[in-house]
Amino acid sequence: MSGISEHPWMTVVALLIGAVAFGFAPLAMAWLWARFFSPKKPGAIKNATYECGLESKGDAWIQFGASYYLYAIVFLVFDVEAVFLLPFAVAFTGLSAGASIAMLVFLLLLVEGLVWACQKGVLTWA
Amino acid sequence: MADDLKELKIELSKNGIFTTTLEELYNWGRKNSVWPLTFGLACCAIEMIATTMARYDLARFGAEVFRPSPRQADLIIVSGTVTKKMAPQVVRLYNQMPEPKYVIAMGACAISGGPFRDGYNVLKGIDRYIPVDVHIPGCPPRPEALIHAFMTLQKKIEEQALAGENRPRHLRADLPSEFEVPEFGEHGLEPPANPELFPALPGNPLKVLQ
Amino acid sequence: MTSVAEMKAIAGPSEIMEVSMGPHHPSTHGVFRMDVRLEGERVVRLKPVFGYLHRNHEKIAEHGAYLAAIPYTDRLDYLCSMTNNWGYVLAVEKLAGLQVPERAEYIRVIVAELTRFQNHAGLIGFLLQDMGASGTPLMYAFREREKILDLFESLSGARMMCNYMRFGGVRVDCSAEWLDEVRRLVATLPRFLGEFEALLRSNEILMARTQGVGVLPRELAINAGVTGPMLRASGVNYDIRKVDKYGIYDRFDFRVPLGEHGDVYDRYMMRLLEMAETVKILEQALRNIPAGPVMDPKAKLRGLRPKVGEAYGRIESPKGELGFFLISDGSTIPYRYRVRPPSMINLTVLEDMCLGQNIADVVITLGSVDIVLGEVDR
Amino acid sequence: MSVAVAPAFAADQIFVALKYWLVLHTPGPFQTLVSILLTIIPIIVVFPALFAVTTVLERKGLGRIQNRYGPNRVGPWGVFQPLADAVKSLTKEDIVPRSADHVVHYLAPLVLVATAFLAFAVLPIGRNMTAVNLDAGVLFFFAIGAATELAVFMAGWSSRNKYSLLGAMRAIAQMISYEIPLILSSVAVIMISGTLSTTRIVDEQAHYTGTVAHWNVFTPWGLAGFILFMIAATAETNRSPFDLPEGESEIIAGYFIEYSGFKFALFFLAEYLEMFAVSGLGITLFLGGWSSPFSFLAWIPSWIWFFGKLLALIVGFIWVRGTLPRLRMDQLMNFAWKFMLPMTLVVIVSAGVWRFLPAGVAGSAALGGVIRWLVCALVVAGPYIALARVLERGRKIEKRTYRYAE
Amino acid sequence: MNPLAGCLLVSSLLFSVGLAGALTRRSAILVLAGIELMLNAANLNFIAFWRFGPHPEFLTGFVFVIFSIAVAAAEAAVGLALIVAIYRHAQTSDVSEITEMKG
Amino acid sequence: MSDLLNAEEVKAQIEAGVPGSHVTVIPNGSPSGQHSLLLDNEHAFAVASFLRDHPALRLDYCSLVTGVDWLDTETTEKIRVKKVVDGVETEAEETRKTKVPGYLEAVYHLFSIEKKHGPVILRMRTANRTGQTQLPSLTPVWRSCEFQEREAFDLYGIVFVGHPDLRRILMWDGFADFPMRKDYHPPADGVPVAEVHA
Amino acid sequence: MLGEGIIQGLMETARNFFGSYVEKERLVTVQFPEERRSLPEATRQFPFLLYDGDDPERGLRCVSCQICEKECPPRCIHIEKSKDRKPDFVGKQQFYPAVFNIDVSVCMSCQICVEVCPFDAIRMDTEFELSTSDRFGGLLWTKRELARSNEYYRQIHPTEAGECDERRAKELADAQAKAAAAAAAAAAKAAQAAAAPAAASNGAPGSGAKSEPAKKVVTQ
Amino acid sequence: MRMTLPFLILAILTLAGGVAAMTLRRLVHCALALSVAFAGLAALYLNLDAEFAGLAQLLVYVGAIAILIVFAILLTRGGDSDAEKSFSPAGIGGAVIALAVFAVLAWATETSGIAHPALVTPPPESAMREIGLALMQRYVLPLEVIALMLTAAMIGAVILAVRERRNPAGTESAERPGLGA
Ligand code: SF4
Ligand code: SF4
Ligand code: SF4
Repeated sequence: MSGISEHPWMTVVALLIGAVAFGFAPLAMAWLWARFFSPKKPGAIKNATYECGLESKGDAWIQFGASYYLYAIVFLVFDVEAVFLLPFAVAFTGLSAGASIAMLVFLLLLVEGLVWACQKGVLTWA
Repeated sequence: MADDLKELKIELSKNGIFTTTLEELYNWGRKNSVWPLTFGLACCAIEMIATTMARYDLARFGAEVFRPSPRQADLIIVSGTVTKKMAPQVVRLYNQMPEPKYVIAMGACAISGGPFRDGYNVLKGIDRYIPVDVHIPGCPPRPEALIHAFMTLQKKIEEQALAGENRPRHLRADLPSEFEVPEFGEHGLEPPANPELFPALPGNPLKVLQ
Repeated sequence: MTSVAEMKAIAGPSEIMEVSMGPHHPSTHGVFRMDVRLEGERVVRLKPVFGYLHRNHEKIAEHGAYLAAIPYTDRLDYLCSMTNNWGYVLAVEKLAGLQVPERAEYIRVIVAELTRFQNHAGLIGFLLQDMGASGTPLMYAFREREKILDLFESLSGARMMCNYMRFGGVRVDCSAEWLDEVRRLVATLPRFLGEFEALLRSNEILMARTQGVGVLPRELAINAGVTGPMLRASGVNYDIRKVDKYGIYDRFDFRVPLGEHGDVYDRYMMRLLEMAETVKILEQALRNIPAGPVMDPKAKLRGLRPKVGEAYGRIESPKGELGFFLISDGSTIPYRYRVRPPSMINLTVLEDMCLGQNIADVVITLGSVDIVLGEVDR
Repeated sequence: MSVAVAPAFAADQIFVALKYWLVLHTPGPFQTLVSILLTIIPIIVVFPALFAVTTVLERKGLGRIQNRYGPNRVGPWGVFQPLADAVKSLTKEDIVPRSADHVVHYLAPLVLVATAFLAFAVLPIGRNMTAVNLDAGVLFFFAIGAATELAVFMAGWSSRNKYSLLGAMRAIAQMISYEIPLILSSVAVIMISGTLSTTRIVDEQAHYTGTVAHWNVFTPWGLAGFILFMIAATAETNRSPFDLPEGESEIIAGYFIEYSGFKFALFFLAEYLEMFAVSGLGITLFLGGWSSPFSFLAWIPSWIWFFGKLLALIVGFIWVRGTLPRLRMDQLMNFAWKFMLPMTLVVIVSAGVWRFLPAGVAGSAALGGVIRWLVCALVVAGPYIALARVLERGRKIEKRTYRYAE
Repeated sequence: MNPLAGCLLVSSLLFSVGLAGALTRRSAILVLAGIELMLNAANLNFIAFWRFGPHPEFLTGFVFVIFSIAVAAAEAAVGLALIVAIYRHAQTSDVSEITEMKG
Repeated sequence: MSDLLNAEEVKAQIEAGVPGSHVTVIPNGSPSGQHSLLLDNEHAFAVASFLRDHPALRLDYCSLVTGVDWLDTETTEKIRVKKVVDGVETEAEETRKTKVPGYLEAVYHLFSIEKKHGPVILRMRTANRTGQTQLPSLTPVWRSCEFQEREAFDLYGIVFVGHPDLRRILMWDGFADFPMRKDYHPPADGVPVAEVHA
Repeated sequence: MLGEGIIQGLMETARNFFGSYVEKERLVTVQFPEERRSLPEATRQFPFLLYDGDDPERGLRCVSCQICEKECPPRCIHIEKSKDRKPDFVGKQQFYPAVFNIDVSVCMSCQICVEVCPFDAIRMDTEFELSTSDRFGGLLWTKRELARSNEYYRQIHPTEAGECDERRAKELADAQAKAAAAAAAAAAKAAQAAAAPAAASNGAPGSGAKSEPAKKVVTQ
Repeated sequence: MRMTLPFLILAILTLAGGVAAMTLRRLVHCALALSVAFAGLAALYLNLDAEFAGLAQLLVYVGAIAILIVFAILLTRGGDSDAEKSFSPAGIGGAVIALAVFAVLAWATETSGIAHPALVTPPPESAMREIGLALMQRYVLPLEVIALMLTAAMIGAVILAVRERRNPAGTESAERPGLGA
C-alpha cells in the first residue's frame, strides 16, 4: 500500500514486532493460564528426554556425519552464486549477449564443481 | 431474560459454539480436541486403528490427530496387553505427557490382564500404575465401543470443574502428575502395584495356576 | 603414521549414535524394539528386542484343556485368527486322529483365504504407512478388511477373534446366504486390487524406495528358516499349501508367485499377487462347496484326551509357516504346547537385511517382513 | 466499459481505499503509525485465519480422499475444530525437558513464526496491496527464509533429544538443498521481468495479449520453472512427500518432538504460514499474482484472485499429501542436487534464450511467437530427457514381472 | 556524531571484538568466527564509505562488499572444513592443543 | 504332511555318515506317526551338518526348535509320561524306574525345501534339570535356530553351547526364573477380591 | 515416463475424493452414535444368563453345574452353588447359583461357556456400549446384572433362540411324556397296589413349577 | 541525522551479538549470537540504504555461513564443550591487543577528516539494476575470478571434509544396489 509516506523498513520492523507479539501473546496467555488454573507439575520423568518410552541413553548432542557438512558447503557456494545471479538477472534485459555469456561461464564453473563433487560421490547421502 | 439466555446458550452449544463461561470454554476445547498418542500394544490396537479408519472415522470427533510424541498427546489409549516388560515404558510415556492427560484402558487386557491374566509376564491391569479415566471391556472392544468410550471420556471432561474442591487432578498442584515407574525385579515388577493408586486390597492373592 | 589417529576417528564412539526404535514407536507395528546403531543415518548394527508382548500363551495353554487354547490362538497373530485356529486344530487332529468333513474343509479354505486377503491388504497398507503415505492406502485396505470382518462376524460372531474352528470341523455351519455374501464380496475384490494397483503399483516414489532395499538372498532365507511370502520373494518355491496339501488345497488350481530380487518391492508385490491368487481359490471353493456335516462325529468338545504322543501340524498362514507342536501325556491338557511363530523367525534376518541401509529403510524393511507382535512374543 | 469497470474497481480497491480513508481521518502525528498498523494487522489476522481454515480443509479433504468424513462434529461441519484445538493447546501444560537449553528452546518457535510472517510483507495480495513494496522484494523473501533454518536448528538442538536433533539436521539439509532450486527458478522470472520487486513482477504479468494474460507460467521456461518451484516449495515447507524431517515412521515427530502446548501449535502455524508464503511467491512469480488469467475475468477483485490461487495451490498440496508416500533422505538429496539444480539452470538458460529470440519474425508475429515458444521448450525438454537418461542409468527402477511356480 | 563516524566506530568496535575473540578463544571454530566478525567490520566500513563517500554512484565500495561476502563464504567453507579435518585427526578443535600437537 | 521320512532309514544314514554318533529312534504313539531321533550331544552338531548337506536328505530348513521340560519322576503319573518319550511301549514293567531324574529336552523339526520332504525330528537331552543343562547349539547350522534357542534358554534354561548371542529374549535381563518349566509358579501379585473367582 | 505412476495415483485419489460425494462405496463411514449398522445375528460380546418367566431370580436356567466355570479359558466366571435346590423347567430338582459372577473385564468373549453349557442357560449378549469409569463396580457383573429374559434372547439371536426353544420344547415334551408315562405307570401301579400319598404330594409341586415356563415356551 | 536512533539500536544489537558470540561458553550459543551479529550488520547495511548488500548479507551469512558453523560445531562435537576450557591461556594478552587495536582505530577515526564530512549525500537511487550492470560490465573479470575461487573453495573444502568418509566406521561397506544415481 504505497502512497503514504512511510519508510518501507519501518513497516517491516513493525511486522516483525507484530509477528513476535503474535507468537508471544498465546505463550503469555498459556503461562497465565498455568499460573492461575492449571499448575505446572514438572517431574523427574516427565521432564526427561523422550526416547520411545525408554530411559534415554547417551547424550543427544553427538557428533554428526560429514555428509551434512558437505551439503552445507555446496549450498553455501550456490547461495553465493545466487547473490551474484540476482543482480545479473535484474540487469539482464539491459545486458549484451557477451555479458550473458560471461554469466554462463560463471555458472558453468560452479556447475563443473558440482559435477566433480557428484562424481566424487560427495553428494551421495550416507 | 435469563431463561432466554440459557436457551440461547444451549442452542449455541448444540452447534458447538462455545458459550459464556471460561469453564465451559475450557472443557469444550479440551473435549473436542483430544489427540491420542500413537500407541498400540496388541490386538486391541488393531481395533483402535480400525476405529480411525473410514468405516468408523474417529476423526469426526477431531481425534484423528494421532501424535507420535507424548509431548503433544492428550490421551493414551492403552490398547492391549500390558506385559510386565512393557509396563515401565507405558508408565514413562504417560508421565511424559503434559497435563491434562487422559487414559482409556481399552480391552480386557488393559483393564485386568484379561485372558492373559494368569501369565507370569502380564500386568494385571494398567490401573495399578496409572490412573485410568475410562475402562472399556471387550476382547477386543468393537470400534463402536471405543467410540463410546471416547464419548464417555468427553462427558467426563465436560463435567469437570475448573475451580473448587472437586476440580480434577490436573488442576491441583498438590496431586502428582507423574507416577512411579516400576522396576524390573528378579521375579516380577517391583512394586507389583503403585500403592497410591492401587491400595493393596484386602483379601486373597491371585490363586496361582497349577 | 596417522593410522592411530585415524583408527580413533573410525572406531571412536563419537560417530556412532545409538538409537532405540521402539517399544513405543509409530512404525514398529506394535511393541517391538530395535536397538540400532547409526552412523549418520546408516545402520551399522541392529538388534531386535522382543518380549514386550510376551503374554505367556504357551504357558497358559499348558494349563487349560485342548479346547481352551483355541481362543488364545486367535490372539496370536491377531490379524489372522482363522488361520491360527486352523493351524492349531490341524495339529490336534493329527494328534488325536480326527477326520474333517468335506464341507468343513471348504469352509476352512474360504475363511482362511479371506483371512489371507485381508492380512495382505492390511500389510500393504501398513507398509505404505511406514513409507509415509498419510493413511490413504491403509484406509482403502481397511475398507476392504471391514467387509471381510463383517463376513467373519456374521459367521462366527466376532470380528477379529473368531474362535471358529474346532477339532474335527468348524463350530457352526455357514448359511447359504452367507456364502452368497462371500460370493458377492469376492466378485468385488478384483476391483479393489485394481484400485491399489492404480494407486501405487507404478508409483515412482514407491519403486525408488523399495527396490533394492532390504535384500534377502535366497540361501540366507532358506537357512534362516524364513517362510511365507518373504521366502518366495527371495525366489524359493515353497508354499505349504502346495507342499503339504493340507486340508483340501490339492483340489484348487492356483499359482505361487515368486520374486527374484528378494527386496522390499518383491515382498510387497508377492502380497499383491498372492491376493489375486487368493481370489481365484475363493472362487473355486465357493463354486464347489458341498453340503454335509461340519463336524467329525467322533470329535468331542470337552474332555478330549489324545493318545500319548506328539504331533506337529503346520499351515501356510499369511505370514509364513505357522506350526503347532503338541505333546500329549494322555490327559485333557497338552503337556507341551508350542507355536512356531512365522513372524518371529522371519525376524532372524532383519539385521542382515538392514545393515548398511538408511534408517528409513529399516522401517520399511521391517514393514515388509509383516510381523505381528502377538505372534512374535506370544 | 467504464461503467462495468468502475464498481469492479471499487471492489478491487476497497481495502486500499478503506486504509486511506482511515489514515486520512487520524490526527497527523499518528498517521504513519496507523498506516503501518493497518498494513500489518491484516497480515497478522488473515493468514493465521487461513491457517485455521486450511487445517480443517486438510483434515476434511484427506477424509474425503480416504472415503470418510473427517472432523464434522465441532460446530457446523466441524468448522470450529481449530478453535477447539487452539483452546486445548493454550491450556495444555508446557513441558520443557530438563536437559534442554531453555532459552533457545523458548525462542525457537518465536523466531520461526516471526520469520514466517515477515515473508508476507512483500507479497502483493492484490492490486496496490503489497505491504512493503521493496525494491529487492524477492531477495528479501529468500533472505528472511534463511532464518527459518536457524530456527529449526534451534528447536531441534535445544530439545536435546536424538530424534529432534536428527530431525533438525534432516530439515536443514533438506531446506538448504531445495532453497537453491527455489531461488534459481525464480531467477528466470527475474531475468525476464528485470526487477526484484514483487509488485512490478506482477504488474509485468498483468496485461493481456488478446484475452490471455502474460503469466510467466504460459511460457515454456515459466511452466518448467513453476513446476520446479512448486516441487522445491513443497520440500522447503516439509510437506508430503518431502515431509522427512517429521517422518513419523523413523524419527517420530522430528525437530519439535519435545514441544508441547502452544509452542507446538506455533510450529504448526509456522509450517503452514511458510507454505502460504512460498505458494504466494509462486503465484506472484509465475501465476500472475493477483491478475486474472483472462481479460474478461478482470472484474473479479484482485485479492480474490490471489487467495483463489493460493487456495488452489493449497488444495494441490493436500491432494499430493493424500496420495504419495514419502521419499528417503538420500533420494531427496539426490533429487535436489542432481535433478532440481541442473534443471533450474536449464530453465535460466531457456529464459535467456527467450529474451534473445525475437518475439516476432518478419511478417508474422504469431509465427515468431510459436517458434520462440518451441525453441525454448526444446531448450528445457532436451536437457530434461538427457538428465533423466543419465539419472536412470545405473539404477533399475522399473515395474517388474513375476514368474509363478505351479 | 555524524553517521559516518558512527559507522566507523561501530566497525572498529566490532573489529576489536572479533580480534579479541580470535585471540582468546580456544575453539578453532570461534577463532574463525572472530575472523568473520573482523571481515564484517571491514565490510561495514566499505558500505559506510560508499554511502557517505563522494561517489556513491560508482558502487565501488558496494560491489567490493559483495565480493567480500563471497570471499568470506569461501574462507568460511575452507576454514571450517580444515577444522573438521583436523578434528578428525586430533579429536580436538582446541587451538592450543592443536598447536601443541604440531609443535 | 509331505513325505514322512522313515526314521529308521535316516538313523541308518546318520550312523553311516557320522561315525561314532549314537542315534536312538523314539517312536511316537499318536496317529501323527512322527517319530523322532534322539541324538547324543557330542555328535549332534556333526549330525546336524550332515543332515543339512546330505544330497539325498538336504534338510536345509529347520522349522521349529523348542524346549520341553520333563520333571524328575516320582509319581506314577509322571512315570507314564516319562515312558512315552523313552519310547518304551509296554507300561507295566517301567514302574520301578521311579528314580530317573528329569531333564530338559530340545526338539528340532527339520524339513527340506529343496526336496520338499520332512519332517525329521531331532531331540537332544540335558543331563539333568539343574546343573548340567548344556546342549550344543545348532544355530551355526541353521540360522533359524537363533531366536528359538534363545527362547528355550530364556524360558527353560537350556544353555546352548556355541550359540552366538545367548541372552534372554522374551523376559528382561535381570529375570531369575525359567517360567516355562513345569515347576515354575508365577509371583502372586496382589489381586483385588473382585477379581478372584477360581 | 517419469511421473506417470504418480499421476495415476493422484487420479485414483481424486476419483475417491469426488466419489465420496456421490457413491456409497466411497464414503463408507457409519456415523456411529447416530447411525448404526445392524449387527449380524451371531454377534457376541459378553455372556448373560437366561431366565424364563418374569422373575430373573427364580427363573434362571442355570443349574450351577459349574461346567462353564471350569471350561472358561480365562476363568472369569465365579459360581457358588446353592445349598438347596429348586425345580427346573422340566421339573427336575436342581441346584441354582447362589453366586454367579462374571468379570467382564477379563472375559474374552470366546463363547466357550455357551458352547459347553448343557442347560442352555448362558448366552452371548450383543451389547457393547459398556465403557465406564468404574473399574470394579462397573465391570463385575453379578447374577442380577447378568440375567436376561428369553424374550430378549429371541430379540437378539432369533434363529439361535428359536432352535433353543424348539429343543427345550421337545425336551419338555419328552419329559412330560415321560412324566405322563411315569404317572400312568404310577397310576397303574397305584391302581394295582395301594395308593402312596407321599409320592403324589412329592410330585405335585414339581409339576406345578414346571408347567408355567413350559407354557410360555410352547406358546411363543 | 534522522537515522540515529535506529542506527544506535542496531549498532548495539550487532555489538552485543558480537560480544556474546565471542564470550559465551556453549559453542552453539556462540554461533546463534554470531548470527544475531550478522543479522544486525545486515540491518545496518539496510539502514545505510545498501539494500542489496544487507539482504545478501542475510542470505549468505545467516542462511549459509551460520548453518555451516553450526554443522561444523556438531561435527566436532563442540555442542557441549565444558565451561572452563573455553578461553585460551593467552586470553588476557589477546584482549589487550584487541583493546589497543581499537584505540588506534578510534583515534584514527576521530582525527582524520573523514569523520567530519561537510555534506551528507542523499541515498543513491535504485541500486539493484545499477549493481547488476556494474557487475556484468565493469567487474566481469572479478566475477569470473570469484567463480573460480568459489569452485576451488568448494572442491578444497569437500576434499578436506570428506577425507575419512571413505571408510565408514566399522560396518560392512554394503553398497545398496540400484540406488543413488
Ligand atoms: S483384550 Fe483381547 S483383544 Fe485386547 S489385547 Fe487383550 S487379548 Fe487382545
Ligand atoms: S465368553 Fe469365554 S471368557 Fe467369557 S465367560 Fe464365557 S467362556 Fe469365559
Ligand atoms: S451356566 Fe450352564 S454351564 Fe454354567 S453353571 Fe450354569 S448351567 Fe452350568
